[in-house]
Amino acid sequence: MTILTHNQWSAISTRFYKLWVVTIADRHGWQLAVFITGALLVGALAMWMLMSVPTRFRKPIVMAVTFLGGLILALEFLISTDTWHPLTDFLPAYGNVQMVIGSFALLLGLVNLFMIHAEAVNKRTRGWINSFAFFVAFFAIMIAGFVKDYAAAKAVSGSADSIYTVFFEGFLMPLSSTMFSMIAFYIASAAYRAFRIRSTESALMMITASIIMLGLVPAGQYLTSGLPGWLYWLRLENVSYWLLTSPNMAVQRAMAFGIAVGALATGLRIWLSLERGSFFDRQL
Amino acid sequence: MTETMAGWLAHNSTSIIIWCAALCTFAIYSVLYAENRFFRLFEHIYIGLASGYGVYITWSEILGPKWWIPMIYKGQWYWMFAAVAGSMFYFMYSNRHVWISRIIFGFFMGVTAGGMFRGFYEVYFPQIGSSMKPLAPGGHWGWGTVSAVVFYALMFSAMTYFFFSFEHKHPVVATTAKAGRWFLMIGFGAIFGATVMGRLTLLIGRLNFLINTWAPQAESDTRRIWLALVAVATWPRFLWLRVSLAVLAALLVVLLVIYFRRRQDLKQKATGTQD
Amino acid sequence: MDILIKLQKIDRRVIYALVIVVLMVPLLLQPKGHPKLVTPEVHHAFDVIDSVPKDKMVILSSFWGPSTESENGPQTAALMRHMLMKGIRFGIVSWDQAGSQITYNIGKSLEQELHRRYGVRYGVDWVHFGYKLQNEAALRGIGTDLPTTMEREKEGKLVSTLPVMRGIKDFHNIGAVVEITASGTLEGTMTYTTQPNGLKLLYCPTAVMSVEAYRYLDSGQVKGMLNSAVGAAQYETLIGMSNVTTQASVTTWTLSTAHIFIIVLILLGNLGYFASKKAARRQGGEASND
Amino acid sequence: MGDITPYANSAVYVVEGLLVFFILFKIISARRGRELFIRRIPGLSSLDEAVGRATEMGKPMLFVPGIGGLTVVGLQAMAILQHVVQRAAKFLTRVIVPNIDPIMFTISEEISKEAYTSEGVPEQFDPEDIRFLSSDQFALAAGVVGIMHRERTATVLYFGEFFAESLILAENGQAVGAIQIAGTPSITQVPFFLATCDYTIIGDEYFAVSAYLSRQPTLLGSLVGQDYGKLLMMGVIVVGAILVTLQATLPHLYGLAWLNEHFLKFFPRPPGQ
Repeated sequence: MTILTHNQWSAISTRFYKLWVVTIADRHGWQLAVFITGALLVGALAMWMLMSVPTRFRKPIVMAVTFLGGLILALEFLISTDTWHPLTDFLPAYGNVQMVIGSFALLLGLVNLFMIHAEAVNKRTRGWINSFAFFVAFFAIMIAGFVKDYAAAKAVSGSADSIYTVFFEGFLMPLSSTMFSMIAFYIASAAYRAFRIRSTESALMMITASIIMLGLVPAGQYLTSGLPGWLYWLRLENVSYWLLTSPNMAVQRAMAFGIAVGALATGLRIWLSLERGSFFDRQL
Repeated sequence: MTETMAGWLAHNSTSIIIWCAALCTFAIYSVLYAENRFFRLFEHIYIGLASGYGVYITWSEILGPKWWIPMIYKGQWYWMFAAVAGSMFYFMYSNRHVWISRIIFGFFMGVTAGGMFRGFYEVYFPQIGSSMKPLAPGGHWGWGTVSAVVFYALMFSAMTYFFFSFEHKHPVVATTAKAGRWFLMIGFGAIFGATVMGRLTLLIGRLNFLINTWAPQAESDTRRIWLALVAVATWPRFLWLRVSLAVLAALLVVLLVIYFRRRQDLKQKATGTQD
Repeated sequence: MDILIKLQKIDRRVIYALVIVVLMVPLLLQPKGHPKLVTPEVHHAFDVIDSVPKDKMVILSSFWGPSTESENGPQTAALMRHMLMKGIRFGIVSWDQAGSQITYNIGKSLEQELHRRYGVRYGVDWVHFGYKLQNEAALRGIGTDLPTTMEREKEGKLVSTLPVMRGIKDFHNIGAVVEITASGTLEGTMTYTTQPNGLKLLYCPTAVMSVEAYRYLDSGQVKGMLNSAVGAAQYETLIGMSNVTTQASVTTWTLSTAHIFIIVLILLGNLGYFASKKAARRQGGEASND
Repeated sequence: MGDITPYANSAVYVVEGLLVFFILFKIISARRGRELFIRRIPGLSSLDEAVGRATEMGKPMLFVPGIGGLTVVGLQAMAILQHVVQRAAKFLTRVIVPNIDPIMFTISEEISKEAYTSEGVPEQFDPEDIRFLSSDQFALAAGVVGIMHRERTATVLYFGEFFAESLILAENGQAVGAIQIAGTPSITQVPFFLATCDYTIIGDEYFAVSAYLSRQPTLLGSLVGQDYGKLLMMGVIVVGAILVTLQATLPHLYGLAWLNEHFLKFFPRPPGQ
């Protein structure tokens, strides 16, 4: 079941390709500057036109762009040819464009972080020292990174590299892994003060959890290593492996089929902008 | 001058890193005892470092090589349109034109949603396929049949639990759904055990650093500092250093006495007015 | 019985202190070598990497960051060490900003350690593609056209100019894809990188993500798995490090004590809970017949 | 792994086509006003019991709408909040709602105000009960724990997206002696709620509860469509299982090869099976 054979596809795409090459040939020197400012002007014009679009056309535009964004990946899969077709060749470039545009969103999170901390520093509210420390840390590692890469003098970039490494391995890595490791303390205190076996359900869950926890570590294997040969299947590591690969696998797959259909439903609702209703209208 | 600094930094950077890492670990764990300024300060340093590092790495490994270099050095001028599209994100902050940011957010959400068709095929068709387990593998009925029956019983009862559009009145459906919730507990028990193991591994990683990396480093450093102190205290060569240190110490003591005396007066005046 | 009830009211800081003390004992003792047990999925992972031919490359697709370094770090190091020792070419791409620096440091320190015996060099035996923003088309691009998708490596040179990339164009030259992650990114890699091109996929998750992967091992979509640091320790046993003490092996020994400690805590907590409920019922009983 | 065709085959058009048809057909018919049936989740009755207990004891309730912020799951938590606040307003019981997202904060404030006004007691609504604590995960947890201990809340409800901080909340909720009901689609947090709360609504049940309460057409239609989708997948598996068993026991059966070519081949099975 094929719509267009491979050479028909390539015939069409080569014609487009020639047209494309002429318009986007590389420019250098002053020509480059002209083309870049030209592109900037065209972009600014587009933004201005977008701003003056009447409200009743806004929702259709957002719906159309959302739909088109997904169309390329959907068609790339749904159009079936025996060998290959240009949409697949287009994906690496499509990925690069998404990567670049997406990276510009990095400063989004920073804008309100800067607003909050700048306000704290200006108004000297309680704990403004912390906001000041935020700025120092922010610019210190950024400047060390850039100086490390772009400094001319070997010694300057060498010492910047050492400072950058101290900031990264001495502060950023330990802070983030320590922050995340705190949850182990909360689990321990919850284990003693909050995990209650109140019903058969929680009993079943706790027994399974204990077997699997013991089955993965040497202590568990040692506990049941005394069992004679023919009882090997009662050894903790084997019971834990069976639990994980048989009942747990079946149950995870049951939940997965629910998530699979759920993901398809959510994807459809987003792709076709079907999310409507009292709360969603206000936000999306 | 920078050569000596670069040399010293390069030489000592490992011990500096270990000491800073230990300091950060103690600062964050101090919140376990009680909320304190030390923790609050290092938390903000963490957020600052993470964001600053994000800007540096995004430029040096994406925007630089994939946008700036092709646009400026290779003459591909059309990359400027990517910057224009990227600027649409920031309309989120304007109250009149916030809808323009929804265009670019919509585009990225659409791209993710567009992949659902291939996603369903590549991930779940093999799952459906491998769920078709023969009741008599290899043509003979035996242990294979038992494990296949166990598999089907568990999977179908767990799936029945998640049906919402018809009532669970019929006894067969109701008991299957009840059994389904019990079998789900095995799955959640596995997740519980695995999560406990994962979180403990992270904590063990930090404690291992403190005990097996920082402690020996601290030990050798204190021994070196101790030897230096003994040298300063006893060697004749450092006489002038000993004298200046003594003077400094005396000055410090005097300042401290004055400081505490004044704090005492302030406290008296405050309590005095209250009575 | 009333001790258990009184014990219910312990301050949580006492428990925190107990956790530190219990975990410090095995860490101070530093038990030598690796535990013996190796689970089947780690064996399969080892066989897949070991059988990658000379003309193919292995892609390490790393999604993790510094917060799960104690779980994903040992996995990355064990795999890199095995491939550097066996002379299997590999490239690592990091979809996490800070993860890009950590994985680069792991690679560099291993390169220094193994350079004398195996003559491994950056750009010839292994390459780090640097940080890339995660998106569907880029994941697909790994299979369809690796050099265009990756374009430049971490140190800024064009990827196509490196000797390690000679003859590497698309999925025909990729021996295996290894996903090292701390979040739910497996479906994306399967959808875009490995399933469409029929590539072998190995999975190195954090422990919490490992539970849902058994259904992919059953269906063959994932060929092998290293479950957190315990899986990394088992892999290190397979590459001949069983009598060396590494972070992964120390973690596995310490987890033994830690797991028993947590299970004891749960039991004690529940005994106290039932004791206080029975005591309350007895008081209720006495109050009703007074 | 069968022949690797990286593109859609006829089985994809049939199966995915049917799934998309079920979901879209049900959503559109729900929006055209057709009444769709969603069964009452058992968790809902334990939720109403918990609300009743707080009104008996005359102590305030705490509703934590998750820390996922402004997402589809977070917005559905608002539908559940509306149900809880309407019942609480009837008996003048306070409902404290700590938020992590400023927009969610404004929505929960509007919902609470509407509930009290519809009960005819607008002056009873205390704006202090709806609070924006912080946008940081653990700072919010610390704030909520403070409220629990100060207000001695009788009932604590957790609905929405939760991550690692769920442990701190549930532990302190139990220390205060409150009844705790939780509902979250995040599968990795469900075990910890199961171990600490009185009743837990699991995974997709969360969407069923918010659909049942909000009667929101897109949500109702999507859920019913998904049920049909799951039934279809169960059917395909059962048919496949029968065929595979026949293949193993009676390989020369007439028509088996044709069925394999037109059905089984599209669902790749591992070589051993």
